[in-house]
Amino acid sequence: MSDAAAKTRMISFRDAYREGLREALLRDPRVFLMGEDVGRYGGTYAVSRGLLDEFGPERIRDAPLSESAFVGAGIGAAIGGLRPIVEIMTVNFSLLALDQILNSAATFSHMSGGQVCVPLVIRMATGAGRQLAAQHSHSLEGWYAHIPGIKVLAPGTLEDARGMLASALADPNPVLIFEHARLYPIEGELAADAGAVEIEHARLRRRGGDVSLVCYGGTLDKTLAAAETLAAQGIEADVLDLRVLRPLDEAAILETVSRTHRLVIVDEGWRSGSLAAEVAARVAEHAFYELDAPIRRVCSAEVPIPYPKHLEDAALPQPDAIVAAVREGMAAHA
Amino acid sequence: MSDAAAKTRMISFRDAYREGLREALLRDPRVFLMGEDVGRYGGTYAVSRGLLDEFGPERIRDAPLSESAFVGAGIGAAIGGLRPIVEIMTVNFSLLALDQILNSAATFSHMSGGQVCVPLVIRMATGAGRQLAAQHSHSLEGWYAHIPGIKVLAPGTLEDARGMLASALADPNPVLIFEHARLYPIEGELAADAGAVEIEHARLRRRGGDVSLVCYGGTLDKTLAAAETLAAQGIEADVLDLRVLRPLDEAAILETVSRTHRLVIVDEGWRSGSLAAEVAARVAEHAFYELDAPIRRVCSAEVPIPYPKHLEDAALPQPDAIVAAVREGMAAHA
Amino acid sequence: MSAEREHALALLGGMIRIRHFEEKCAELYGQSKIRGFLHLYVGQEAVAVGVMQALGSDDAIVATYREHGHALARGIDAGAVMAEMYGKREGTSHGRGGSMHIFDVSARFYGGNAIVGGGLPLAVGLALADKLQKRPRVTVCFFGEGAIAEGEFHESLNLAALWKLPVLFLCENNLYAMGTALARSESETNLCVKAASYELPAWSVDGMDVRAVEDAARRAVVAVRGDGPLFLEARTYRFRAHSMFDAQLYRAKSEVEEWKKRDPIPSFAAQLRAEGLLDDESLAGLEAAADAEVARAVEFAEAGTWEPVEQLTRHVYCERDEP
Amino acid sequence: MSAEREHALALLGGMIRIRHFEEKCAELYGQSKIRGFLHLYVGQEAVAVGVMQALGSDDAIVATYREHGHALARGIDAGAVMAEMYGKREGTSHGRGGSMHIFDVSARFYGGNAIVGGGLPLAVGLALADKLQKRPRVTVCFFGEGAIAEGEFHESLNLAALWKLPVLFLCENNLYAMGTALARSESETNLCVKAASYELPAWSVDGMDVRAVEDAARRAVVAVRGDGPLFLEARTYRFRAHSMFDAQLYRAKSEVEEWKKRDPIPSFAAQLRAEGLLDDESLAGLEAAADAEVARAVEFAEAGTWEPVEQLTRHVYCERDEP
Ligand SMILES: Cc1ncc(C[n+]2csc(CCOP(=O)(O)OP(=O)(O)O)c2C)c(N)n1
Ligand SMILES: Cc1ncc(C[n+]2csc(CCOP(=O)(O)OP(=O)(O)O)c2C)c(N)n1
Ligand SMILES: [Mg+2]
Ligand SMILES: [Mg+2]
Repeated sequence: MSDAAAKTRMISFRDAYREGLREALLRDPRVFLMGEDVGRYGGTYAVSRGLLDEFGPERIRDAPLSESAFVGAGIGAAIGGLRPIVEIMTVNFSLLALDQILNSAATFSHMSGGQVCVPLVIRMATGAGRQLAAQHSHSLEGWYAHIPGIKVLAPGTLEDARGMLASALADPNPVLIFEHARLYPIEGELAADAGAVEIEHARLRRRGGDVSLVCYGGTLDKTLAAAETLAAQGIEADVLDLRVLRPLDEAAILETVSRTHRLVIVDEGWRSGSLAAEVAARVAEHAFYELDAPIRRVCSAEVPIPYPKHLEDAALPQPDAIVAAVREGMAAHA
Repeated sequence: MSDAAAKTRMISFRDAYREGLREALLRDPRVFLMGEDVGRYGGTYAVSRGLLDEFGPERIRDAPLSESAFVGAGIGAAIGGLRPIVEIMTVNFSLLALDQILNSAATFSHMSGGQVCVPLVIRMATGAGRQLAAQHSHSLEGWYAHIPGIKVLAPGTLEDARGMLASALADPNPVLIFEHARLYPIEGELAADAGAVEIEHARLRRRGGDVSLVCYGGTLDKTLAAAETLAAQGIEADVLDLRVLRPLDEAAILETVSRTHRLVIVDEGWRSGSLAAEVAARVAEHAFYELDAPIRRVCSAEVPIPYPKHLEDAALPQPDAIVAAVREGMAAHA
Repeated sequence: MSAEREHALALLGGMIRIRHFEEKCAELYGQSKIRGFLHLYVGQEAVAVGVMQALGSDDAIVATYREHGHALARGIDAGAVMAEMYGKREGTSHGRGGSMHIFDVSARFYGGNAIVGGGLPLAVGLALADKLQKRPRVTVCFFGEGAIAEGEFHESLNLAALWKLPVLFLCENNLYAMGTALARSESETNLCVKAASYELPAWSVDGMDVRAVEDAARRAVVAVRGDGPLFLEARTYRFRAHSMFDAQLYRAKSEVEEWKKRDPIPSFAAQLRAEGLLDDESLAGLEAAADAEVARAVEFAEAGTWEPVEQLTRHVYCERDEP
Repeated sequence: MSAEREHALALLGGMIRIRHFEEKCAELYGQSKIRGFLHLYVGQEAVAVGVMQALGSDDAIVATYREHGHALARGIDAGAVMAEMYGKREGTSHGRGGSMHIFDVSARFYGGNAIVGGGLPLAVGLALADKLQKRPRVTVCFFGEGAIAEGEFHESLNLAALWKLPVLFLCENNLYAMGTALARSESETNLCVKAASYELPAWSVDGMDVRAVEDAARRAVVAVRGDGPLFLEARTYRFRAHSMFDAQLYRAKSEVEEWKKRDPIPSFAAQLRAEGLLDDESLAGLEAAADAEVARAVEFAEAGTWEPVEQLTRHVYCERDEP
């Protein structure tokens, strides 16, 4: 690592995202941020706080409660030569804009025969863990990762929170960034000169060798915690952070499995039809002979997320459950 | 089979659906049909033709182009004591109503602590194959099958087209029925006294033993065609029609795989994140030791469906591709 | 006590009850007894209390995430509401929903919806069921002025007007949707003009005046029961933050102070005093009753029990046998 | 030829061209040369032809699935449009889109959208880009009266009006959305009243009169370029089925016949004759030119090539290097 990169500072995910936004706004006059309460309110999660003062209301554009129209307007503005960053307050409200995302943003390039590109970035908060109950706790990254024509990113580290936006803006396609809301206040070390990160590959966040743990976004910290517990019990896990949910870095998934021969996938989506299912399918298709034991998934329970903490905790993937799944898997005969 | 059941007549899927609707309307005064052009136009696919004359405009209710509101109104009417059948013209437009389906219909029972049940049936046409291009060819059954709190049905036979509606109406939960649009004109034999069918189980439509082919809805006929071709080549396939996409009949899936030890899943959804992925994951979790070869999926290519016939055909699962996938799988070492 | 005085004190007491209840909630939030989002109704009490006077027990209510006031004004037990905010089994939704999802079917109180605009189609459907079943019921749908920008507003008002359904669309215009002032959200800020474009009657009322609200709501409910939908705007103001995480950068303190001068509780109390309907003692009585009720509610919630974790997925599907 | 006469003949010829082109399309559909959905514009030609007169080459167009007329009137090559309907590589969208998805970026023609209402937010965004980049451009967004019931209509008109964006919302009111008559779809059938509730100017024009449309569109485009959005309703009628699979159970033949008396092509031709601007010979010339153009278009489409199947997933992602 270079000297510069060695210099770090403490920063929260919230502030890392804000740095990414500021940099993008400073660098390219075509960039603007549009969404509900991004300006005067300062952002629901305070991510954009201060940006209105610095960049003014044209570029930090408060939108009415009209998810479909302002996402669609972002698509049009992107086609019209701007580089919009549209914020949908949370993934829960993105359903109201899904027609625009799937039927317009994702199809225009193909159905125009390549004439119309949509260089749009859509950011949204995702995930549960804050007792917001059944309508405010969705994890629908897996759904979005199903859509040809868009790219889907899920920062699970400060580096990615800081650097994915720049790369998303440099991409000529619609790119969705899912920011796990539970992580916003979490602080950690980040290189002083952190900047753009590549958005094509998964990253091995921990190298073990006994089992592969595949995760992303809001499950990365939990999975790393589980890996530490397992290490104390003598089981060394690979932890693969998918980072890019579409297109999936299949090679990286197959690589880790072909070394460890055991796979546990951790995903905050509801189990049935989760992104974890896709990861499992890829491995069952392409690394079947590498597997020594059944694949396991640690996902959310199939329940609209309940409000009380004990039930919410029980509904979501937790380090304990990851540890238990790995241990069961290790016990399985080779 | 009883004598009565042995009596059959030729009927199209379209007419089988209409029979189911008529019976439901005759049987229960609380039932009504609501959607775009279900009445005066006679239904986009002519499924409801004639019903307006028979049941009048209150019960065959044309709705304005307002998918979100009339689906939401269906939810309210169900809670208010009626038994609405809401028709969303096609799955492509259902995105506009997805907030109501996911955030209201699917959550009310749980988040009200069991007080509010939503006995609503939503029907919609789905699928490609008619050169309708990128915005009119989605197969999103897999997405809906991800949502806890709803049930998802996919008739692939005349019997199910005729009989699933009655059972869906008898269920106190929101039930979605996906009618594959390509099948509407297809005719076949149906028992003269065909009626309600159970909506809990998958059904083995062909018994082979060499390989399990799992499919549903619009891929059933193609899979059966592939199975015939395979039989001519000496490979006998089980063909399992999932029928119920949520909750999945996991036992039936595991049962067939544990007999054949090879699995090919056929699904018109785009491959990544398809329902086929979930089926693969279940097997990789729970029948891993039964598998003699990698799982294979024959899904739609990851492309917004193109208009020209040769490209559309190439984008969709076809019998040839199923045959090829099976043959590759048979060649894999045991 | 004269019926007039009794009713006046009920209105005042109703508002005081909500105010005390919610002030307690804010305190309990500080103690982490209540978690998640908590949206207080402080300042808007006259609206819920006034409107509920106009409803019969057969009429239905659809509300938003800012619905404690509506639930209490509807007569739902304060203990059950508080237990819901605690997440206890004894809560209105058996603890599953929390502050944003108070449901009570016995009171025809259909939530508690955290999707802005999400309740409007539901209300249309409830009213459709009544109309088709020829029941002379009304459904009141509460929502904020922010919801007006959503497509659901547009689609729902049109459906209700087109089909002449008995819905009272009750818009609580508190001037802000989170931090977005009405003028930054709507090109036409006269909400009655907007609503009237659907060909339904649209009225506006001072939402800080409980009697005015009651009066308008009574007239509105009669009209709705007879002729179909009506839009009623109650002009009001939220005194506190949008939720518990709001720095209120978007409005001047002085603006809040200005509105507080029109606080519906002291204003109404002063009016009643002037009319000779209220004295210190009876006011103290109302305050004390509210305090006692809130204390009982907290006690009830504290004594409540947690749903066993084994029951996690209960109620995902309906347990009724018959639809 | 006088400029006036030249222009008049261009208008008439423009309409005839579309009519002949589409009649050929219907024939080709019968021969399965064109597949999928095919929505003909027959009867409505005056709207596209009239409106396009008002636009400069820098202005943008957003249309619907019923957009052949708009594409041709915009000056997009008929051969490329026909090849698109055939699904050939030489089509406007290289055959990927078909009849419902004609795109031509060089003509600033942004589709061809098969989701009712789906184009309105797009138009708002194109106009936003122009406004922020201080380009004096206008975006015209065509849609049917059926789209007005959709939430997207509501949200988009509000955004455009709130932000004063240069969008001309061009509603082609042909009285039906598939089989649903306007009065069964809107509680308020006066569309200008609806639109005006967003605080933007809303005008109505006879959509069967190409000169009236042109005149209104010219005035509208000037207004939009200066002051922001405007709503223009063109009252028109579709003479043929909604698409190729429509039994037309929902309207009387006599109604269609009544409207056909106002067919924009013969009416305008008669008017021009009365004005001495048209004679048999020049009409025959226009017809012949149209026939020749259509014949060339068919020839071009027939000679076109199929995208190799290996290219199936091309263009799913954008091939540009730089955003
Ligand atoms: C569809 C949707 N978008 C965004 C939000 C986030 N949100 C919650 S409340 C709110 C403001 C709503 O304002 P208003 O309708 O005026 O009601 P008030 O809060 O003033 O009572 C917003 C933006 C949401 N819950 N739902
Ligand atoms: C969101 C959506 N819902 C339904 C449809 C099916 N559909 C296609 S065209 C149409 C009627 C539209 O009518 P209108 O907007 O008046 O346009 P016109 O066809 O009359 O030109 C309908 C219902 C669709 N394409 N998109
Ligand atoms: Mg408000
Ligand atoms: Mg129309």
